[in-house]
Amino acid sequence: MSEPFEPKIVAFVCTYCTYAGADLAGTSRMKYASNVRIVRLPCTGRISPMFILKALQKGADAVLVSGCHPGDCHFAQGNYHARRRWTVFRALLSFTGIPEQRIRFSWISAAEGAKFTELINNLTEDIRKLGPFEQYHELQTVIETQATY
Amino acid sequence: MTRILPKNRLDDCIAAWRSAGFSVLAPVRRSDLSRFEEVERSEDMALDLVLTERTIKDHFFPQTEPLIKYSIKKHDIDTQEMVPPERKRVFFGVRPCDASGLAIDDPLFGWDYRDEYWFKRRDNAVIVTIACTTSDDFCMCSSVNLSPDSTKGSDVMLRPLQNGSGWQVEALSDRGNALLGPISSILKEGSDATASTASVPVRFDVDKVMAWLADPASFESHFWKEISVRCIGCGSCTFLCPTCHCFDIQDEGDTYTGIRRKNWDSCSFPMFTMHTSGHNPRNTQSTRWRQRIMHKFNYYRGKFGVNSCSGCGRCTRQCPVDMGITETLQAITNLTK
Amino acid sequence: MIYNPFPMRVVSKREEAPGVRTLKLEFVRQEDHEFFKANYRTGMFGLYGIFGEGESTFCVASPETRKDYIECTFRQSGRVTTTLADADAGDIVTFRGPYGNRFPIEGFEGKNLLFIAGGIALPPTRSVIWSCLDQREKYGNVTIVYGARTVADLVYKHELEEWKHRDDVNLVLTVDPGGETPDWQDHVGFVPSILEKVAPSADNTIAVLCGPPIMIKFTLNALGKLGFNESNVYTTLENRMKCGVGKCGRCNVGSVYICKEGPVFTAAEVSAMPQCDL
Amino acid sequence: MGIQEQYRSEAAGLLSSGAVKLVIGFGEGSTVERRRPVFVRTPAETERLVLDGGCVANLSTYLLTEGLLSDGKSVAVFLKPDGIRSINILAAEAQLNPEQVVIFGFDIEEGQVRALEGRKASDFAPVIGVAKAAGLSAELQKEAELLDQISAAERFEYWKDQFSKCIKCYACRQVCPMCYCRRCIVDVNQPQWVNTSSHTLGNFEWNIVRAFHLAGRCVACGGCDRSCPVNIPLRLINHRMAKEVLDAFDYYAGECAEQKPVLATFRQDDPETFIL
Repeated sequence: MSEPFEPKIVAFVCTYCTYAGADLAGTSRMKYASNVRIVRLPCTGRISPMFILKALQKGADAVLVSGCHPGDCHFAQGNYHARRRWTVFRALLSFTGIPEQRIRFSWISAAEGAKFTELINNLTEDIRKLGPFEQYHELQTVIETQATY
Repeated sequence: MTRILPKNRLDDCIAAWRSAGFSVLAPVRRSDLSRFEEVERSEDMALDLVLTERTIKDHFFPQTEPLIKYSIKKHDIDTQEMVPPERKRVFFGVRPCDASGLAIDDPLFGWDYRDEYWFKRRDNAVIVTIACTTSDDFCMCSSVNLSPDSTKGSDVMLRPLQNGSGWQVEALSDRGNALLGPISSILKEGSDATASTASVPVRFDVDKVMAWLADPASFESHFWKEISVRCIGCGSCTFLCPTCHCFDIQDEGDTYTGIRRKNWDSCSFPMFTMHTSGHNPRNTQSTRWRQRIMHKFNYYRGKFGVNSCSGCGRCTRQCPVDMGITETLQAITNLTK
Repeated sequence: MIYNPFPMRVVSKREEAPGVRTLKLEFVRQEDHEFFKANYRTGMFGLYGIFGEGESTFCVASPETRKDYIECTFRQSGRVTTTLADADAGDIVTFRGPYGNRFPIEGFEGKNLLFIAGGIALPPTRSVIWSCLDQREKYGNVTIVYGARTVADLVYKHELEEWKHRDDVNLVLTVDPGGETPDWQDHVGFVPSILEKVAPSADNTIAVLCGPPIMIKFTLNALGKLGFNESNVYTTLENRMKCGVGKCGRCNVGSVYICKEGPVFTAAEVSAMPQCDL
Repeated sequence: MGIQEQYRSEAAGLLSSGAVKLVIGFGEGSTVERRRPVFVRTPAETERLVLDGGCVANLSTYLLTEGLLSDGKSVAVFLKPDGIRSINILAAEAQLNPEQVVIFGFDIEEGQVRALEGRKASDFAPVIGVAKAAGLSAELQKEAELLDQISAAERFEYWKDQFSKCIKCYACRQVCPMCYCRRCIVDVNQPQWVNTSSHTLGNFEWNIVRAFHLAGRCVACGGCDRSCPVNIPLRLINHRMAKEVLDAFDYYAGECAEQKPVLATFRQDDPETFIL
């Protein structure tokens, strides 16, 4: 029998809130799914859409972007800018057929270790049900043979 | 009496070739684009097009192809060459200009160092050309010493019959002869008249053009700036050209595994010749356009004795700003009147 | 096949000048080495690379008289050279070549030699210099004129030291005005003007000239004034390359493909090229 | 006197008085229907200018030709409302000084050319206001909705099929007045964000990145869509982005030169329904 599907999830988080939240989850001995790979960045405003594409290119089944709640940004406005950007980028991905369920966004403060735990667990469960993002990963595998024409 | 391939036996013909181990590729129109693709039935073919938007070059020199797969360990390296498989292919319904394009590029890919990525495909392909009975405003084969029924690069030539019931068949090479073997029972003898070929007007005087380009004084002529002022520097003319052969080599992957690929590149792009230092020998669009024209009608001829243009006219047909080889060469012709 | 490079092991690396490194490479496979030994002549170039980053073109800096290894010297500037610069002894890099034409050094026999180089262009010159010095008896007087922007930018400092102390080599070093250190004992000034002071007679002399385009331009003028015939002056050209074997279509200057017909040209050949395409 | 003759003589006047150094307009093309960009430097040459229903290209692209506007002199250009919006955006993004651009405004309705009042980009605010009020193209909306209605997996297959045709000739980028970066993200190789190869994955990345960079900046001139040699319906993806910024932020690109770029600004009460 084949191994059960374990989703690969990449989380791009800001260092001041969500990363601290994840840290809190850890120090509080809260357990969350080990499917998530966390990439820490200074601010959600620093998270380029390229990161999401790269994560998908490298085999992620889902991507999480998370930062400070509106008004709490360490850089005052970074997450407001990010919010607009994600509104647009999410619509774009959805329009090109990359399911919204696979690209998630959240606000998690340094105090919300429990929310982080819950979110990761739920997301992992959701993606486990959805299955691997084969449609996209297939693009990477056909590259080896694709001399398209 | 000549041999005739009846149109209504085309499906049998495809079946015969397929059972002889050939894939049959023909012009198709799919997803709003005409191109050569493998077909199983004649109804999928789009044989009435003047020209497919994409050339058959795509199947010999693909827009992107893997060259070498690599994996790197600490003090060791594994490489695996990804040479294309030797697949027997028939290209049915090629236009004479596209077929000539292949023949024009052969010497380049064989120049001292043989490019097997080209020849593995080339050596296993049979080109069945259909002479043109229609043309459009951009066709210019007659201006580059070719014609709507030139046989250059073809293995079999089909000439449409006047009554539209089929094609007169002529084998032009051993490979072409061999291809007619499996369909010998389908071919019939006949003396039906063939339709007249398209009349493609001569749009410029290629001899005058070549003479002007060969003159060293022309190189720095103000002409190049004038003629290319509206060029936006995209690569559509080069990528749709049946003879443009420039490429880039790029690695994709990470430090451990990946693939080195050969991708189309275009002399229209500034990055094409940009040195790492920032110095760029061809740093303006006019010098890049000059390179393209010079390469096709002067340098290539000097090396391989043939102009690198088969007159398909795609460069003008598809140009976003209505430029192209025809206009430039017409202007040169007029310069030297 | 033609795009498949030889794996090469880094034997050692040396810091030549700020940002400039020399890698000494040895062949991993015997058959590759045999091929290289049979084909390499001084002046040829190769494509050095690292899988995952790409390939970069520079000359083979080691002479044809020493074919046990390949040396290459490069300035760290782009994606490939940055990674190559990080390679350590034992690492595997790649080499594709040798490609191009060569310096016809048999034709130099019995003649006086004048080598002129500027900055990072000493490596191609050095390949010829050692090819000749290793058979010193075949040639007449040897003069080397080498200039760089600053003292720090001089490459192959240990070899400069060696040449300085050889009495069968006349080494002239110069740095651009402002580039000298307090203890600098050699010339200060641009290569063309220093050359006019120190050059040997043009009679029976072959000049080999490598440097940045602007230096080449003025040095050719100076050589002309000194009475050198353009066909006795050799230089090497470089352009962006991808294939190295005349197919990828970018390295031509006018109708001349640097990778196939070059990189070594006489000054006469260079002046026949369209200058604005260089 | 028709609009073509009127603009020709006005252009000749501007050139002879030295008010502009160059007129960028349309001229006859290689076929009867085709119109091509022409560059007119002398009053006599204005005879070459043509203005009719075939003049659809957005010529504002040429204003960003390196060095063209650096001498502070003015250039006249023939523009439809979409082109005028481009000028506003380029001004807002500090790519040009709108004072240097003299606009011969026109619009095409059912194949007929109509002159637009004004010579400076700011004069056309009413025209753009009308365009905004009329809303985004209903035709494109219908096409895009067809895609919105199918499942994500089906949409993915649709775009996979379309993007697999892409040959990375970059005609879409080169023809676009908004793509003025000296070094495009796809040419950046340290690190190499977007695969330069034109395999389907690389094409996906390229087209997504370009569409994102155009979000809230595209004026739907259709240049990329027309110039695509392999007929990828880029209009749909750009339309979908325009609709998103209009619906979410009430943003219509290129309204005026003072308009802040949509992704360079924010409101505290921007919608965020999707954020957990």
